Amino acid sequence: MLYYLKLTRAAEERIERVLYRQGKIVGGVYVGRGQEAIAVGAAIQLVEGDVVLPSHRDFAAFVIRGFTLKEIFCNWMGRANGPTRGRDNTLHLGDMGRGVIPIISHLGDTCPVACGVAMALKQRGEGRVALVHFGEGTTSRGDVHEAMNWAAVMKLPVIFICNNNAYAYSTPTEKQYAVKDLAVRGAAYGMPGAKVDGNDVLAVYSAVAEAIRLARAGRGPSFLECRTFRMTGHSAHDMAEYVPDKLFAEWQEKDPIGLLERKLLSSRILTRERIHEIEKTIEKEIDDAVAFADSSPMPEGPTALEDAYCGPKCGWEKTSLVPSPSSVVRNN
Amino acid sequence: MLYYLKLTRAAEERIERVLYRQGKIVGGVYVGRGQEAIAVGAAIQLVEGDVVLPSHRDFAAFVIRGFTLKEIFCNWMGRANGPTRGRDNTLHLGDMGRGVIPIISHLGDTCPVACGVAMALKQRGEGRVALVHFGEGTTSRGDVHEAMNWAAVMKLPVIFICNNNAYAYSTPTEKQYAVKDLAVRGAAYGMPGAKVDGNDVLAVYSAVAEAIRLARAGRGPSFLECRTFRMTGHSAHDMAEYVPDKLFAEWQEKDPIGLLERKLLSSRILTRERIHEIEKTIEKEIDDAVAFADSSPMPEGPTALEDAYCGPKCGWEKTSLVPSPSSVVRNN
Amino acid sequence: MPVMTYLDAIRQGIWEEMERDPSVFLLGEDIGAYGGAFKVTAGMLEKFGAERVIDTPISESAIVGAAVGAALMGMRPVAEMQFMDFISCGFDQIVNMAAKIHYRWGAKVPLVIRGPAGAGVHGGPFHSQSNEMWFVHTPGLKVVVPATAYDAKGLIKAAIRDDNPVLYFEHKFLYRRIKDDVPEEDYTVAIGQARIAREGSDLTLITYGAMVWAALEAADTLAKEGVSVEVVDLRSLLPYDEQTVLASVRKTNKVLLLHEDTRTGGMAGELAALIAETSFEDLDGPIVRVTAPDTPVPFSPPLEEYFLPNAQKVAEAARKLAAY
Amino acid sequence: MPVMTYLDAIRQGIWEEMERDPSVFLLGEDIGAYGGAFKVTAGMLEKFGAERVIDTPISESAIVGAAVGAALMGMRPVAEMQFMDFISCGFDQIVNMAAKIHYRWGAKVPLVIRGPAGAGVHGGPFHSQSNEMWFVHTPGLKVVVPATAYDAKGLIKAAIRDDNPVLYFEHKFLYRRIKDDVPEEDYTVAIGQARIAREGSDLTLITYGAMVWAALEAADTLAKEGVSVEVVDLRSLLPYDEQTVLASVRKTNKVLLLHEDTRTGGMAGELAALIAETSFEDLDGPIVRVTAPDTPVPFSPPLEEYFLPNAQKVAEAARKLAAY
Ligand SMILES: Cc1ncc(C[n+]2csc(CCOP(=O)(O)OP(=O)(O)O)c2C)c(N)n1
Ligand SMILES: Cc1ncc(C[n+]2csc(CCOP(=O)(O)OP(=O)(O)O)c2C)c(N)n1
Ligand SMILES: [Mg+2]
Ligand SMILES: [Mg+2]
Repeated sequence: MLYYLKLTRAAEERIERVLYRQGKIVGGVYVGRGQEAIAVGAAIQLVEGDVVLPSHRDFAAFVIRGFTLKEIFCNWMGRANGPTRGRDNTLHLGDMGRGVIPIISHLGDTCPVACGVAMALKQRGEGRVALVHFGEGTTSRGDVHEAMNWAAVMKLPVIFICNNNAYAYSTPTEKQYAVKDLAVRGAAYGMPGAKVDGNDVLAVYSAVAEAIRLARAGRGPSFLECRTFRMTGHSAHDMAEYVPDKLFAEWQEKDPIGLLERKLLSSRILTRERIHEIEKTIEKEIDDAVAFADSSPMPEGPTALEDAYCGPKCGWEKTSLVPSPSSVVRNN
Repeated sequence: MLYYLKLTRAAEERIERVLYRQGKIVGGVYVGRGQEAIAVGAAIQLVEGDVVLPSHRDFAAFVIRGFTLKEIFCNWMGRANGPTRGRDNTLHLGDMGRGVIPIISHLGDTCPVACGVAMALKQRGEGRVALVHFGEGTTSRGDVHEAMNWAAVMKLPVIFICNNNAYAYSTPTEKQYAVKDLAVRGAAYGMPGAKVDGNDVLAVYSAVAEAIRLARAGRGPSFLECRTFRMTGHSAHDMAEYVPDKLFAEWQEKDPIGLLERKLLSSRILTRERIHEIEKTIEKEIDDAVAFADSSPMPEGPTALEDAYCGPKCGWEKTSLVPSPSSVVRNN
Repeated sequence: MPVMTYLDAIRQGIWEEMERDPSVFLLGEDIGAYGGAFKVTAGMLEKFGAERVIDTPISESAIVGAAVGAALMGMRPVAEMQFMDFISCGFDQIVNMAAKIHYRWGAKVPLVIRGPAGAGVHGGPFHSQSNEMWFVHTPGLKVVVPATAYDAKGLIKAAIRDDNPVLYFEHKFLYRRIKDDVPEEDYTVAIGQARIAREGSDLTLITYGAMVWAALEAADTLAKEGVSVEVVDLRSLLPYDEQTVLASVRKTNKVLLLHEDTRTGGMAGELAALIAETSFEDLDGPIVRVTAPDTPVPFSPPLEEYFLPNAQKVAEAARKLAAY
Repeated sequence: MPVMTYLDAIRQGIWEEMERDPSVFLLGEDIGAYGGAFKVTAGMLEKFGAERVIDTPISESAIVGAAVGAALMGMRPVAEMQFMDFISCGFDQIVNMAAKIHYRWGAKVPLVIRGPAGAGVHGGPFHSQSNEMWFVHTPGLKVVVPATAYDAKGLIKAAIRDDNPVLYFEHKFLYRRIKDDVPEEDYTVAIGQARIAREGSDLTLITYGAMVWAALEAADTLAKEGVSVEVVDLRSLLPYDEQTVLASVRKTNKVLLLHEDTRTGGMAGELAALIAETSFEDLDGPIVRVTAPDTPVPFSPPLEEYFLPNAQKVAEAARKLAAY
């Protein structure tokens, strides 16, 4: 898990603070600095056949489900061989073969989609689950409500994970909702609701494990409010001046990577040396992927006209980077 | 209050079981048989400056706020001099002068509108409130969620009243939501939520009174789940075969009119004779209004082209039935 | 060939697809025990079970969103809007989620959204709308609007088998008023192909949906007056059949465009642009539109009648154009 | 006259209306302390206070619905969509609630929904849309699309003073790229009036929004080649200025229609229908459309460039048409 945490941090740092500033990434840049533990602690326990619908800050979910760094960087950089062929940006990467459905920018829209996925999973009866992430600001959207109610009524195997990072763009939680803990929403729909320390990857892991257990057992959906903090601006151009410095300082202490590192070191599971090795591997992997992406071709203009429809002229088989459909799930 | 209960029952009986069958009302016909106590117990305590947004089954709200039976029947019968000039049907009657905003068919849409009304009321600071009704089926719509959350965040003077009549068209509550009491939704937004006997007009009255007290005092919104039963089909063409007879029988016992009558008789506030007088008055009022509506002209075809926009050519001043803006609130 | 109502044809088409392909399932409000507000799905719960005929909460956005999710999983959901008017509540999921997935990342989203649209039954502003143009203007969707029982069945089958999101507009006025021959054997009507509903030589009348019947009636009237009108029933609005349209224009050199939908931004505009751009030389007269005016659909019968195009109004416009 | 950016012109227009009329207030996401994603409302919270500059939860449907409620109470809400793309989430409240109230029961609903639309900044499929046609096809709404700073200010003021729901589409590509003279004195630009952006005699080029600039550039190019192009900037799409459009067509007898929005069901169709119906005799050539193709807006710069119309593509089409 430390690997994925550090990989996420380093890769997003490269995106937000290097590539974006170099003009190699154009358009919006959203990262999950400070909240990496949620995606890691959740996605890592999914098995083949499960489906994840990450938010715009859940980088690790993609890697854990088998997207390669090359694919991811190619997409960020709008290359022809990225999983969207340059059509869509950021982490809008999907592949049903690897069980990943990406967000659209319209917040909350993936929640009903997760319900539909879960309806299909339930019918198949193989105990598979859908896991959908969204920000605390997103909970104000009607679609989240319709989906949570729907999942509860139909007892669907969906795990709703709210990445509560205290801000929605510039909007603090007290302007977003009027309860102390969003976790209470679970009970309002008739599903378990729990508040979780979103910076503690092990806490996330066990809360999600319990929710998955219920879902696989046919006992319906759960709602988890994972508390964390967005340790950066809303997007790369946002200086987050509206966030009190104090809060950044406070949450810096609780950094999920530091937290896990200290645990692993004190329990002697890992050594500092081993951690440095991991870091080096990661840097190397990122360097390679960035170099690959950077030397990958931009798409040809006329390909813009292809694929609005699925049909005989569908061009997706031309995409070179997509591996065979079996999902490559690495554990650590 | 008995007057309004009986008036509602009798007027809607005329609409659903006489005029509709005579072909004098075309299109959809929805009535509130069995659930009249909610609108009566709620609307009767509104004062000038308050605004009500009734559901499609809250006939009494219109009468209490000063709509005349003539206006109402003219509208049901699509007449030129009805409040919509024949443009819209059923209880889609509005008049800001009398503080009534009608629904549109799209369920739940008036909830956000109630929030906007309450924002204006709050800014004026005169302690006025907005009161919005909707069915339990409607709570599944995203707009209801967005509105309840919004009202709670902004501490708006809105009273959300769910007319829980056990069915949404053919859909029973267990297919609509997975909680025992919708009242728990209040807490999920940070507002008081209470379950109320919706067939007991006095219980409705006092629950709404408390919600109004909070709202007028600047203490924000409340949510009331008023339990009742739809003692008829969803609309005039629906025989409600999906409703077990047993339920109709059970709820017949709890009829809101019978309940209030028994109370008034046993506490000697009213006599049987007085009740018969009230009934006769009501029949007469309805007869007159129906006769008036029946002899009112249908609209001229070309008026269909007017008023899509508000502007110099706006034709609303031509409508004859609308009285002066002050609201005529009768109490009983 | 059995004669069948428009409604039964839809129902039979869905039924057969449900039998043929276990990945087809239905979701919507009151479609199960109740069989749907217009009874299009009557008997399906009993036949196919609660796993495949799913009553949902009143959540149009979730209905569409869930259909997308299920479609991504390889299912073929057929979602009912109780009235097509309420599609606005699921609008975002249709135009942003369903319509764009294939273009963005290549996954198939085979789903159908169907339901009753159109006016003529005194439903008022919220039960009478013709909302097809919002979707015709959204790349990634397909939009079909059958006018006959034959097409209703053939198009619902084609829609269910299509690998893209298809909006299927049923006209509620036609449900029980229209009856025609429907073959017993399996057939589909290809999406994107228009139909010459009546051949003619003096003037082309292009329309779709319930207005096909008004057009045919007007054509009858004009035939008696010696004017030969060709009626093109588009059947599909997205994609629409440019070839058939243009061939007819080349033949008659005069065009009248007709729809029940309101005027500004309606389908007639799209057709006018196509024709004025590609067949300018073929035109012997202005391109004339007959449509509803730019207002909501009014409720009261005299207003609704005034609002809607009908055979008389069409005949009048056609007469003028023919004389041009 | 001060020279000012398109963005500042909008901002100043809102500011002045807020000062002039206490019933005007703003609501939207991150518009207060943050001043809006593009800073259109920067400084307004400080100036007008939290009662009139209201940060809302992420609830587009409630934003529109609440604006309707406040408007019914006599206020004049100006709602921001952080991107116009997200208007689909508030769609139902716009087309069914806001648009139809006056027709149904005569109450005024003076509100403005504004926000950044359009492509050219590599925003991808969900931050680049041109969504105006859904609303142009909805009677009861007004739709405006300024192309210059002068019009941006004049139209936002007119929109705020209008008694109907007005959709105000800002083009994000123009925000800081366009600067022009903006009078200091109070003025409005009437909704429904087009502007001759450039006079010409050989060909009329009708467009709106950011494409006005592509049209002017193309007209420059063609002028050098001896072709005189008249550029009509519609400014309002609903209602649109039929007179100005038709007068120009009568003058030049050739028409090229241009928009950034996708083709099928776009504004060009509506204009083509108007012209082909009422000015058939005036036309000396086909009505030509230059538009984006029928796909979502792609992200990667080469794709987006290929997707969008530009001066070169316009000039090419105009050259052909002029030679017709
Ligand atoms: C429907 C919709 N409205 C507005 C936006 C603009 N927007 C993008 S991210 C964001 C804030 C999201 O906050 P939250 O849900 O808490 O997620 P976070 O970014 O904090 O992870 C907003 C308002 C959007 N993308 N979609
Ligand atoms: C958005 C929307 N979806 C569907 C409908 C069709 N419809 C009309 S009333 C109704 C049932 C409403 O149930 P509920 O909210 O419980 O109110 P009730 O009729 O029981 O008073 C339905 C599904 C509608 N009017 N609006
Ligand atoms: Mg957040
Ligand atoms: Mg109900």
